[in-house]
Amino acid sequence: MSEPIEVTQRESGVFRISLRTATIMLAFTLVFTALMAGTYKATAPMVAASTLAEKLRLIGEVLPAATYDNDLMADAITLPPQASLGLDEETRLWRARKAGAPVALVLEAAAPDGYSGRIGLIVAIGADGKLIAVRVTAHKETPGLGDYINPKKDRNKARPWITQFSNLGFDTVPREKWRVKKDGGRFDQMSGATISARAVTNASGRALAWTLENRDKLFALPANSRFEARSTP
Amino acid sequence: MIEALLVMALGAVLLGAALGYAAVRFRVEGDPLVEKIDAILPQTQCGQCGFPGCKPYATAIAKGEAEINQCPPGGEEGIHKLADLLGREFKPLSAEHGIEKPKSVAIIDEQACIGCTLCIQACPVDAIVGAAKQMHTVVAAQCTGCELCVAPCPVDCIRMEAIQETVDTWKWKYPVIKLRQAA
Amino acid sequence: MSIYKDIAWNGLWKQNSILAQVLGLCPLLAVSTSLVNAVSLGLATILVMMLSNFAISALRALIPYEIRIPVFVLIIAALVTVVDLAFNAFLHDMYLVLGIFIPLIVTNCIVLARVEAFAAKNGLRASTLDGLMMGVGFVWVIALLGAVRELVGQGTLFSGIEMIVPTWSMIQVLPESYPGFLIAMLPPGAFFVLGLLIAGRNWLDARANQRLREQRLHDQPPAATTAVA
Amino acid sequence: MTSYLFIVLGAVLVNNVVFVRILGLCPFMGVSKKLETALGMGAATTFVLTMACGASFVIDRWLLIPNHLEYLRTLSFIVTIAAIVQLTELVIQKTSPLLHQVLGIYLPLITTNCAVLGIPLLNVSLRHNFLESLLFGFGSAVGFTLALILFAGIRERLEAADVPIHFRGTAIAMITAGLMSLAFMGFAGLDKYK
Amino acid sequence: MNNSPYSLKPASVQSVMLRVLCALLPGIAAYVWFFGAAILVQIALASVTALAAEAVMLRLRGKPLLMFLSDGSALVTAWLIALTFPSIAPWWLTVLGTLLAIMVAKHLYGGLGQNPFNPAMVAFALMIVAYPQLMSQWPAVGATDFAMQINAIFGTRQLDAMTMATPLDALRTVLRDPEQRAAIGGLLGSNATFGNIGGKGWEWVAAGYLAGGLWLIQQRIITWHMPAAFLATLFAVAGVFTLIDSTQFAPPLFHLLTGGAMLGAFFIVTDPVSGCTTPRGKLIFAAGVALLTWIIRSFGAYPDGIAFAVLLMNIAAPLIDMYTQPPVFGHKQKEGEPR
Amino acid sequence: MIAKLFKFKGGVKPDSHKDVSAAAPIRVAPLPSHLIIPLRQSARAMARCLVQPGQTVLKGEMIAAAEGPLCTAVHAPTSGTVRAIAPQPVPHPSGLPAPSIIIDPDGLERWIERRPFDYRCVPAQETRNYLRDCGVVGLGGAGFPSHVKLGPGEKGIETLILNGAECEPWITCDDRLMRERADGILAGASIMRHIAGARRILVGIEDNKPQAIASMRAAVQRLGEADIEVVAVPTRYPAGGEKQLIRVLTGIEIPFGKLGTHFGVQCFNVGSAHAVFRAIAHGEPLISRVLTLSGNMAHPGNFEALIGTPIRELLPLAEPRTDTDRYLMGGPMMGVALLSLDTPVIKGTNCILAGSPALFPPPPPEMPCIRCGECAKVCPAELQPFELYWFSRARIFGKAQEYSLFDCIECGCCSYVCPSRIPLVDYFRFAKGEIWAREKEKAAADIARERYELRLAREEREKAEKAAKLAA
Ligand SMILES: Cc1cc2nc3c(=O)[nH]c(=O)nc-3n(C[C@H](O)[C@H](O)[C@H](O)COP(=O)(O)O)c2cc1C
Ligand SMILES: Cc1cc2nc3c(=O)[nH]c(=O)nc-3n(C[C@H](O)[C@H](O)[C@H](O)COP(=O)(O)O)c2cc1C
Ligand SMILES: Cc1cc2nc3c(=O)[nH]c(=O)nc-3n(C[C@H](O)[C@H](O)[C@H](O)COP(=O)(O)O)c2cc1C
Ligand SMILES: Cc1cc2nc3c(=O)[nH]c(=O)nc-3n(C[C@H](O)[C@H](O)[C@H](O)CO)c2cc1C
Ligand code: SF4
Ligand code: SF4
Ligand code: SF4
Ligand code: SF4
Ligand code: FES
Repeated sequence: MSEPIEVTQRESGVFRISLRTATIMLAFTLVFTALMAGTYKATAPMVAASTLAEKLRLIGEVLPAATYDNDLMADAITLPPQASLGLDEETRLWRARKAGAPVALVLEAAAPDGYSGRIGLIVAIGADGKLIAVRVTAHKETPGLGDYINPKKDRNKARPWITQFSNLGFDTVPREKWRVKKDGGRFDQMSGATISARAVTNASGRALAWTLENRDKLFALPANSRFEARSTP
Repeated sequence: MIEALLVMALGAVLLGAALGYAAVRFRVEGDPLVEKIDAILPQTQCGQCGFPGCKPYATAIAKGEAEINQCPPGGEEGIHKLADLLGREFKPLSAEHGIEKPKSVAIIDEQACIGCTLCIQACPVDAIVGAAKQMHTVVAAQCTGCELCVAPCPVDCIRMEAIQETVDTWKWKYPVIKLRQAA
Repeated sequence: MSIYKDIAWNGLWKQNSILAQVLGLCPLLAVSTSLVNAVSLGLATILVMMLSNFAISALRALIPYEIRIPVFVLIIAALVTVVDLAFNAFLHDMYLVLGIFIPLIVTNCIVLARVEAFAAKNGLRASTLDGLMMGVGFVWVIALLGAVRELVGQGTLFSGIEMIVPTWSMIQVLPESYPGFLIAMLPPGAFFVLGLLIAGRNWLDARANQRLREQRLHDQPPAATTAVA
Repeated sequence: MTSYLFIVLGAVLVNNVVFVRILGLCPFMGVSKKLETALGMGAATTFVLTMACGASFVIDRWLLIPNHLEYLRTLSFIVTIAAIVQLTELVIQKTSPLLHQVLGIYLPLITTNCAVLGIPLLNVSLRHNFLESLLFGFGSAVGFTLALILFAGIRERLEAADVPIHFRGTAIAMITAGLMSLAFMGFAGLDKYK
Repeated sequence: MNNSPYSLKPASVQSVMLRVLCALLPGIAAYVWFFGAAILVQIALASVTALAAEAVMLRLRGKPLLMFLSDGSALVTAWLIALTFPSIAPWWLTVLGTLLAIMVAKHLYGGLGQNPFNPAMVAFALMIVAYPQLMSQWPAVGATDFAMQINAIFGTRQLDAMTMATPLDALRTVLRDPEQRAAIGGLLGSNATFGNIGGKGWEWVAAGYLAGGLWLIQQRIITWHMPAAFLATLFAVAGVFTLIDSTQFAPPLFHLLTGGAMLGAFFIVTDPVSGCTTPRGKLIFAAGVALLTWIIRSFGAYPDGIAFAVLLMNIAAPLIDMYTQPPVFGHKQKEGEPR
Repeated sequence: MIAKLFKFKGGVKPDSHKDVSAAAPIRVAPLPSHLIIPLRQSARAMARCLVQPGQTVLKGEMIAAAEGPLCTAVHAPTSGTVRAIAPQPVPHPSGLPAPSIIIDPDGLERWIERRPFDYRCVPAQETRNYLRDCGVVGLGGAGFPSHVKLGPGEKGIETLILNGAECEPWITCDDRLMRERADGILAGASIMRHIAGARRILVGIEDNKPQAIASMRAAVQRLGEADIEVVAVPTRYPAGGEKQLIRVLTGIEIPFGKLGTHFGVQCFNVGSAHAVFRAIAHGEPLISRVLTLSGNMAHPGNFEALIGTPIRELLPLAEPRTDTDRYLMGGPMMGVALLSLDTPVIKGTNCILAGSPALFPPPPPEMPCIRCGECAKVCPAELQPFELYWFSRARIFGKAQEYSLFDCIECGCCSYVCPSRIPLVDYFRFAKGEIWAREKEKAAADIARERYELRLAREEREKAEKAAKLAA
């Protein structure tokens, strides 16, 4: 490393030295920003692809690929923020069809009231009004206590907690019973961590209700269009 | 890409210039830390720390080139003070550099002294008086007990003697805790 | 040769980033909830430390003293992002495991500390080795921490290994009925275990120093006799 | 208005940077041996962190987002922070030698405090507006300072305790930090009331 | 040979601690009467564990066993742990808590007199964080069947039949649920869970602690500062908020007589080792514990806040002490002026 | 008139045990076989020896002169021959010997010429010098030179306080002195008031000594001077501590580092007043004092003994019991254990206490402090002794000083009540000693640094000169 600036330069060269450090700083910044930006540009397509793959993998978890035959990524619409889904930013909603017939809707939802904040969900809901499956995409619940909502962390490997919603609809579980047992509903909770379970259960119930309400419109919209909620008079 | 470079370049020029300017405008000289460290060292000037005296050791500590536990005359006490000053962790006295000893002074056996002045040259604090070919004496009040005069004496007439306690220098001892007896 | 040995010994033990310098604690404590997480973060850390030490040692002659910190930080942050992106693009499988830890490394202040204390003053080879060894020193500590926390917290080891090697699975060390001790997984547990590790290091060091001291006392008779010698 | 209060209180107590967010631990362990130094470090960090939150908000909102350069966020934030730290140090050193004596040696350490970068990044992900960003930064820094001086108070007392020999120093400090974070878990759940 | 003073007043740590234990007896008696003898089993478990842990640590640290084992401080810690844990908690919970309290919270800091944190409260906090559900299964009033309780402690099955939501738990559930909130008045009035004021049975236990505590003050083991400041602050805060919104906040008497408030006021907040020592510091410390307790009870995730409140104030205690040092003789007035 | 008594905080009430020795009148102790007079009678100063071995001296002859501001002269307690000047055991907690003059009495008690001193006709400074040359020091225990305390200070002295509190258990010498020699004490006080220019005199006596109070009040009547008042103060140790007594009588609190004169008060032991009286009115230097022999003794009582009398020769007067295991000089709260019975009586010796395992049992082993606060409740200096202890024990002296270590008057109240049986005062004495030693070491190090730097500079210069010479 070069030595500190000599004292002799003190009076005369304030300006010169400022210029010198500025230039060096500029040089380093340009080089390393270029390096970074270059890498970013070069890898952007690959990164986008892997992000997509990640999404697909998640979708695959809630909706088996065999059940539809269209290109989900192409057949998607944009969802503006939906308070009833717990969403405060734009998301995509994917529509699965088999031979052109509606099969299921896959959408993101969130439970804002987890033990430690927001729990992100991805939900697949069948055209028949049944919830096909729900998975947690992001959460901050306490490791070892509230994180059983993620099937990978659930100690019950045979039948993870979150799979109990699969293939249920309001016809089998009435809307008012779509709660955890502690609140007088149908679903189990892990004692000692009811809050996480309650949050996921309620959020999945809300997602199901919202989808049922808008099901037809959602399937009907053209691909890549934007969903606008009924304008309330 | 261009935007990225532009944005960062703008920032870099501003920051770089500001820093360069500030570095010159706001420069201050000297390192008061060395003085503070030197004030803690016992000034025995014995060189056991591996440096030619207390000040050089202080400088080395300030630069981060030496550990704080290398001065045996300063003892644990001194290490504690250094750790406090520098916000470092206390470490027991490094055995490589020696062990703590009771404070002592040099005594010259005046019968045996041949007046060679070698000890005078060795003493870092000029605590030995005498002239060539005359018998030498240590001024006990000024002797730091560094032992540097012991080795050079060709007739081995210098010995170190631990300082005895008197009513004036006596201190209350640390209260002994007799836990073992009770057990 | 011995200088390299010194560097290695410093990184692994004497100047160990965590046990001795107590730096890099945030990612250490946050990510050591399981052995697999811990080792993953550790490996990513080694990579970044080697790269940044290398880069800054190479460029050190060009960096003025006055703006060294911003420049160091700039280089580290850029390198980390590049590594992050590169993993994501070219080693996507690895990225799924290691990738999430790479951004965490920039938060590790040991990187900047090493760059400033070592790479800025030493040659390329020594600096890169220093980065490697400091990283390895970090890895073994964080791995030990992760293992203990996982074991006490849920009675298993290597949980999550299936994400790296799909055919392997975790080991249930303690019986299934072990109720788990959640504290170990939470921040207090991290502090406790690290405290115990540091105490262990103190114990080993004290033993070594004691031995040296005894040797000294043995070798060196009282002052008067030394004078004669 | 109260929501601003909650941002500050939440950052100070409920989501304390050190005990809950686990940020800024190295200075927390490193400069808490004495109350005086802890106060100095706390004051310096509060200043820098508040500045950093303001500056990074401006950079993010006016430079990065309009140009779609979000990937430069970390880079630009950290460089700005490093520069702020160094400028602050130089200015204080010259203009107020007294203040510099108190804060001097802590200022360079702030760059390596990961909270100083972490909090501005959190501001972005929590979508705080300018005022909220400033308050969040300030509150977090106050939380850091609070943790630091409380810890220093205990450590000054512990210095004299008959702690088993191998636990003296950092080891028992770690255990103490653990117990402190255990105590702060008592605030769990409070941040739900906004 | 010792130095002056040569004559000493007869007093010992042991007698202090023994009197604290005695003062706990009335509360324990009420506990046994209303909730069965399980608490005695827990006390025995905790005591044996505490003494064993103490012995091991003393041996490891090379300290004299007999002197420290007989000082009684480990027993105080053990009894307080047993009294704050649910009396039908599984045995290992009590044992683990006590071990951690004695080994970590006490002996890692150097043992008697050196610990900055209240060991019993460390045990409570650790255990409620690690095992929230086990730590909130309290015996129901009148479910005093000893065989069943023993089964709960040493068996593997948990017996839901004999557990009951404690008043604080019930209160929290109601307050958390907007739909039920309106019913708080009715709930607090219901004699079944809430007895007359602070929970059926619990009021009497609290009264027992109160009696023991007053005796401690009379014995000059504790001073009035801490209990008074604690109870007054809790009463005041709860009172103000009940006045503001009685559907959201429980009344002050309920707070005073429920959970660990009385035990805390006289036995826990007053721990001399980990608390404040200056007169003003004591008032601040106890008031702080009360305020935090109320906040955690009313808004927090844990049912009773006393343990966390005490630990939080333990953290602040050295600083409070530092800033509330009473003036030294001769340094409080302006020079030369008589008072 | 004193409007009201003030209170000092803290204090303890140990059993007083005064009755055993207070009943009998003061007796004169017989002439011992030899006298040992340490040259260091007053606090921090050593007198300069004026005699040589073999020299004969008269009773009251000055044998060592005052040197320095805090020193007073030393006199031969009886006539005889100087046997030697040698280190002898002195009453000091270290048990280390200190230089002393040993005199063999000739049994003739030949006095020097004694002449009253007319203090009314000379400047006060001259009277103070006279008192210094008469060897008058405080007899309350500290042995501080009285002439220094009588100096005007900054503000002058308004109130003179006579300390007759005698708060330590067992000791009754001041009690007896006040009962028997009240007139002398008051005459001395009156002289001191004149020297110091004070307005009033307050005599503070603990209310457990009714006879002494009555006797002093009667003497006040007899003396007939204005502004003298005898005040009964509540019995509570350490009511006799200077600061505590001043506080109780005047409400003034004297902080550490300040003297009574800063506040216009000065406090003297009643014995000191009596010594002043003897010096001025009879021309007798301070060569004897009254002391109590008590404790584990068959016939406790008060004796007037010559300074320099070996303790060994005094003891038979009171007949110690056989189970006596040690002797203390001073009371049980502040006294010093005697390591040798050859230690002499010095001017500050107010009591020799015989101890037995039953009277003063060895303290039980020390437990850690539980911060119960008892010590803080009883500390008359209003300190937090447990904090001082906490830091002194760990040798963190700076912190101990922050908690006002040096305000501790070492009264022992805290040790007395501590349930953990911690010898708190020992820790404080240890800490104070270490701090003083540090300061000395620091000063020595500064000198060494200076000398080292001088040497370096000299070597540098010599080298330069040599180089210049070579070049030339
Ligand atoms: C440190 C800590 C973390 C917790 N984390 C969670 C959590 O992640 N999810 C959850 O539902 N409850 C969590 N809880 C428990 C809740 O506070 C609450 O006690 C519980 O959810 C109530 O459930 P129960 O009615 O089944 O006992 C946690 C408690 C503590 C002490
Ligand atoms: C708490 C925290 C501290 C951080 N500290 C640093 C740092 O010291 N240096 C640095 O270059 N990046 C630091 N970072 C940046 C992150 O490691 C990482 O680059 C960033 O979170 C990536 O987010 P982005 O996608 O918004 O860029 C820190 C991040 C966090 C959350
Ligand atoms: C704790 C304590 C108790 C004392 N008790 C007495 C006492 O009872 N009587 C007394 O004359 N001096 C006592 N003294 C000494 C006085 O403080 C003070 O030194 C003395 O009265 C001054 O008078 P003198 O210079 O004439 O000796 C005591 C000192 C201390 C520190
Ligand atoms: C009045 C009083 C209250 C006490 N309270 C507690 C307590 O709450 N928790 C505890 O562990 N020990 C308590 N103890 C016992 C003892 O002080 C404690 O174990 C120390 O913290 C051990 O160093 C108490 C002792 C006394 C005298
Ligand atoms: S060892 Fe200590 S005393 Fe000796 S020279 Fe070095 S610093 Fe000075
Ligand atoms: S006399 Fe000898 S021991 Fe003393 S200072 Fe000089 S050289 Fe050192
Ligand atoms: S009396 Fe003893 S145990 Fe109590 S606080 Fe004082 S020193 Fe500690
Ligand atoms: S000895 Fe000191 S600390 Fe103890 S009571 Fe007396 S004045 Fe206070
Ligand atoms: S890693 Fe967070 S401050 Fe060091």
